[in-house]
Amino acid sequence: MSVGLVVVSHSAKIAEGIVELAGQMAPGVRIRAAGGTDDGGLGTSFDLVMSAVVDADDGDGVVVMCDLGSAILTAETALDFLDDELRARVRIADAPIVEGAVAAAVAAEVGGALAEVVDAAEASAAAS
Amino acid sequence: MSVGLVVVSHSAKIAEGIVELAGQMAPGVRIRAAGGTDDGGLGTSFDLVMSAVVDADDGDGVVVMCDLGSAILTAETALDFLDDELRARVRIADAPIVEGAVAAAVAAEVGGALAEVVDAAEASAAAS
Amino acid sequence: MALDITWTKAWIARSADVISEHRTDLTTLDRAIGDGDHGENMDRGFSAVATKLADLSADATPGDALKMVATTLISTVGGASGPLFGTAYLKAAGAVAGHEELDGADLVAMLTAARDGIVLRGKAEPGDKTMIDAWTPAVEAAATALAAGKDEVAILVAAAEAAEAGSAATDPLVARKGRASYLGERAIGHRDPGSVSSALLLRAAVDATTD
Amino acid sequence: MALDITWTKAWIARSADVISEHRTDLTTLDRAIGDGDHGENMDRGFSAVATKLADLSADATPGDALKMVATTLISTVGGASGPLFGTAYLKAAGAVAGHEELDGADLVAMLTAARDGIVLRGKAEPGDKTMIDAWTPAVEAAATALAAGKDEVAILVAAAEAAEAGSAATDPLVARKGRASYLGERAIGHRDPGSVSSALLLRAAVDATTD
Ligand SMILES: Nc1ncnc2c1ncn2[C@@H]1O[C@H](COP(=O)(O)OP(=O)(O)O)[C@@H](O)[C@H]1O
Ligand SMILES: Nc1ncnc2c1ncn2[C@@H]1O[C@H](COP(=O)(O)OP(=O)(O)O)[C@@H](O)[C@H]1O
Ligand SMILES: [Mg+2]
Ligand SMILES: [Mg+2]
Ligand SMILES: [Mg+2]
Ligand SMILES: [Mg+2]
Repeated sequence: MSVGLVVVSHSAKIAEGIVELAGQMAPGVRIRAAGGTDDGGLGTSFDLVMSAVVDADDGDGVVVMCDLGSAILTAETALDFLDDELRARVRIADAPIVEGAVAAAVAAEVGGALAEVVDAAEASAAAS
Repeated sequence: MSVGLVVVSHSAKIAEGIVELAGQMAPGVRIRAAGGTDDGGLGTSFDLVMSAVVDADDGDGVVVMCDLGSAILTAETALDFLDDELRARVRIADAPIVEGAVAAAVAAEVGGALAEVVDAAEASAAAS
Repeated sequence: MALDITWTKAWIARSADVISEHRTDLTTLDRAIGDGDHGENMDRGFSAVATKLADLSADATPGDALKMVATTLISTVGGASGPLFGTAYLKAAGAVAGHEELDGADLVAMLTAARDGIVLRGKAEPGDKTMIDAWTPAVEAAATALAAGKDEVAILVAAAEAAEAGSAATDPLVARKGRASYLGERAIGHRDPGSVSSALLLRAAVDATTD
Repeated sequence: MALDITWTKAWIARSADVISEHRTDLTTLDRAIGDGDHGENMDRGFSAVATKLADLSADATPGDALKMVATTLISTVGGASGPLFGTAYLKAAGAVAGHEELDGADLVAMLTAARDGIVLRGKAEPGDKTMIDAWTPAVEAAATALAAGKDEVAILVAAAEAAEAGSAATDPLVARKGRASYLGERAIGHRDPGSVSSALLLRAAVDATTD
C-alpha cells in the first residue's frame, strides 16, 4: 500500500510519459495517467480523471498532479463528484507536473503519508 | 522569425506532447522535441539535443527547457559543443518543463526577445 | 409564456443551435488569445446536451434539465469552459430545484447561483477578462429589473443585454485568468471568448420565450 | 611499463570489460537510490568506446584516446553519468594534450582536471554522495604520492585505493545531487553507484600497467 498518483495533463502523451518516468523510481506506486480529452485530443477529461483517481486509490489516498489551469479546474470538479469518503483522501498538488510527479512518486514509494507526498511535489517547484 | 524552443525530456512522449501543447498557442514558433535516449528509452540524448537546437534556431536564438537534473547536464554539455556564434544565443531556462514551455512559447509567438522568453518560462514557476 | 420545463428545453435547444452557429467565431476569438478551441469545446458539449434533451423524463423540472446540461458539459467539453459552465448550470439547477415554473425571483436566484458557481470554480474577479465579465453585469441587471417590478421576460432581456455589454467591455482588458493571461498586454483589443458564449446562452434564454 | 598510448588503450579496454562485468551490480545500486539504469548506461557507453578503440590512428596520443572516450560517452550514455564522465575525460584529455608518455605530474594533472570537470558540470561538493566522493580523495591521494616521490604505478594505486575508500564512505550520506537526492534520509545505507563506477575505472588504470 502507498499513496497513489494521478497525472492530469492536456496531452495523453505527456501524461503517459510522466507515468513511465515517475514509475521508474517508484515501481510500487499506483500512478495513473489522465491525459487528453476522451477522444485523444488536447484538453482534459472529467471521466478520465474520475476513473484514474478511483484506480489510483488503494486506501492511502491519491495526489493529483495537473499541468495548466484548466486541468486544475477539471480535477477540482472531479473531486466534487467523488463520494465523500474517497474525496477526503484526495489532494491536488500545487506543483509542476513533471518535476512534481517524480518527487511525489519517490515520496510515495518510500511510504510517505498523503501530506508528505503533497509536500514532496510542492517542494519540487523550489528546486532547480 | 522568433526565438525557438527545445524541449529536453527523459521521455520522448513527454517532449512530443509538450511540443504539441505549446505549439497550440504558438503556431509560428519553432519548437523541437529532444526526448528520450537515441534508442527511445528513458534518458536524454546529446545528439538529439544538438540537432534540435540547431533546428530550432532561426537566428533569434533558442531557449532550452529541461525536466530532471540530468537533462540539464546533457543540455549544458551540448551547449559546450555548439559553435560560439550559435551558443551565444542559446539559453537554458530554469523552469518547470511543461508550464515553462507553454509560457515561453507564447512569449516567443508574440515576438519576445531571447531574455523575455527565458523570463516568461522562469516566471511560470511562480504561478500556480 | 410560463418559464417551465418547455421553456427550459427550448432554451437548451436554442443554446445548442446558437453555439453551433457561432462555433467558428468562438474559435477564432480563442485563437487570438488562447488555444483556438473554444468553439469546438462548446459545440462538442452542447451537441451532447442536445442529444440528451429527448431523454428527459416527462415530469422533469427546469432544475432537472439544467442538471443534465451541467453533467453533460462537465463530461464532454474538454476545456476550462467545461468545468466552469458545468458548475454554473449545476448551481443554477440547485437554486431552482423542485420548482415547476420559474418566477422573477427564481431567475435572479438561478443567474446568481450560476455566476457564483463560476467564481467558486475559477476564482476570477470582475475585470479579469473572463466569462465572469458577462455574468456579473447580467446578474446585477436581472436583480435591478426584478427590484423594479419587471416581468420574467424583461428580466431575461436585461440579463442578456448586460452580458453582451459586459462581453464587449472585455476588449480593452488584460487577462488575469485562463490561457489569455499568458499574453499580458497582447490580449488588449481582443474579446474574451467565454464571455461571448455566455452572452449567447443568455440571449438564447430570451429567444426561447417566444418559441 | 611506460604510460603511453599502449597503456591508455589497455586502460580503456579494461574499463569497458570491468564495467561490463559490474553492469548488474551498478544497476542494482542505482535501483536502490536512483532509476536503476547506471549499469546499462555505463555499459552502453563503454561498449561504444571499446568499438572505437581500433579506429584510433597509429600515432594517437593518450590525450587523443581520452578525447575519444569523452565524446563517445557523451553521445551514448543517456544518463547523468554521460555528461559527467564525458566532461571528466574531456578535461583529462586536455590536461595531457600532446604528451606521448605520461609521468607522475601528468597523472596528477589528468586526475585533477577530470575531477574539476565533473564539478564544473555537476556542481557537486564532497559529501553530496556522488562520484565526486570517489574522485576527490583519488586526486588528493595521487597528489600526495607524487609529492612523496612515488612512481607512476604507485600514484595510480594510491588514486584507486582512495577512490574505493571514498566510494565506501558514501554509504552513510544523504544525497544532495542527482536522483538519490529525492530520497532524503532514505538514501542512507546505500552506496552511490557513480562513485563505484569511478573507482572501477581508476582500478582499471592500475591493472592496465601489468597488461
Ligand atoms: N479561471 C477562470 N474563471 C473564469 N473563466 C475562465 C477561467 N479560465 C478560463 N475562463 C474562461 O474560459 C474561456 C476559455 O474556454 P476554453 O477555450 O473552452 O477552454 P481552454 O482555455 O481550456 O481551452 C475563456 O475565454 C474564459 O472566459
Ligand atoms: N550533479 C552531479 N554531480 C556529480 N555526480 C552526479 C551528479 N548527478 C548524478 N551524479 C552521479 O551520477 C550517478 C548516476 O548516474 P546514472 O544512473 O547513469 O544517471 P541518471 O541519474 O541520469 O540515471 C550517481 O550515482 C552520481 O554518482
Ligand atoms: Mg481554449
Ligand atoms: Mg483548450
Ligand atoms: Mg540512473
Ligand atoms: Mg537514468
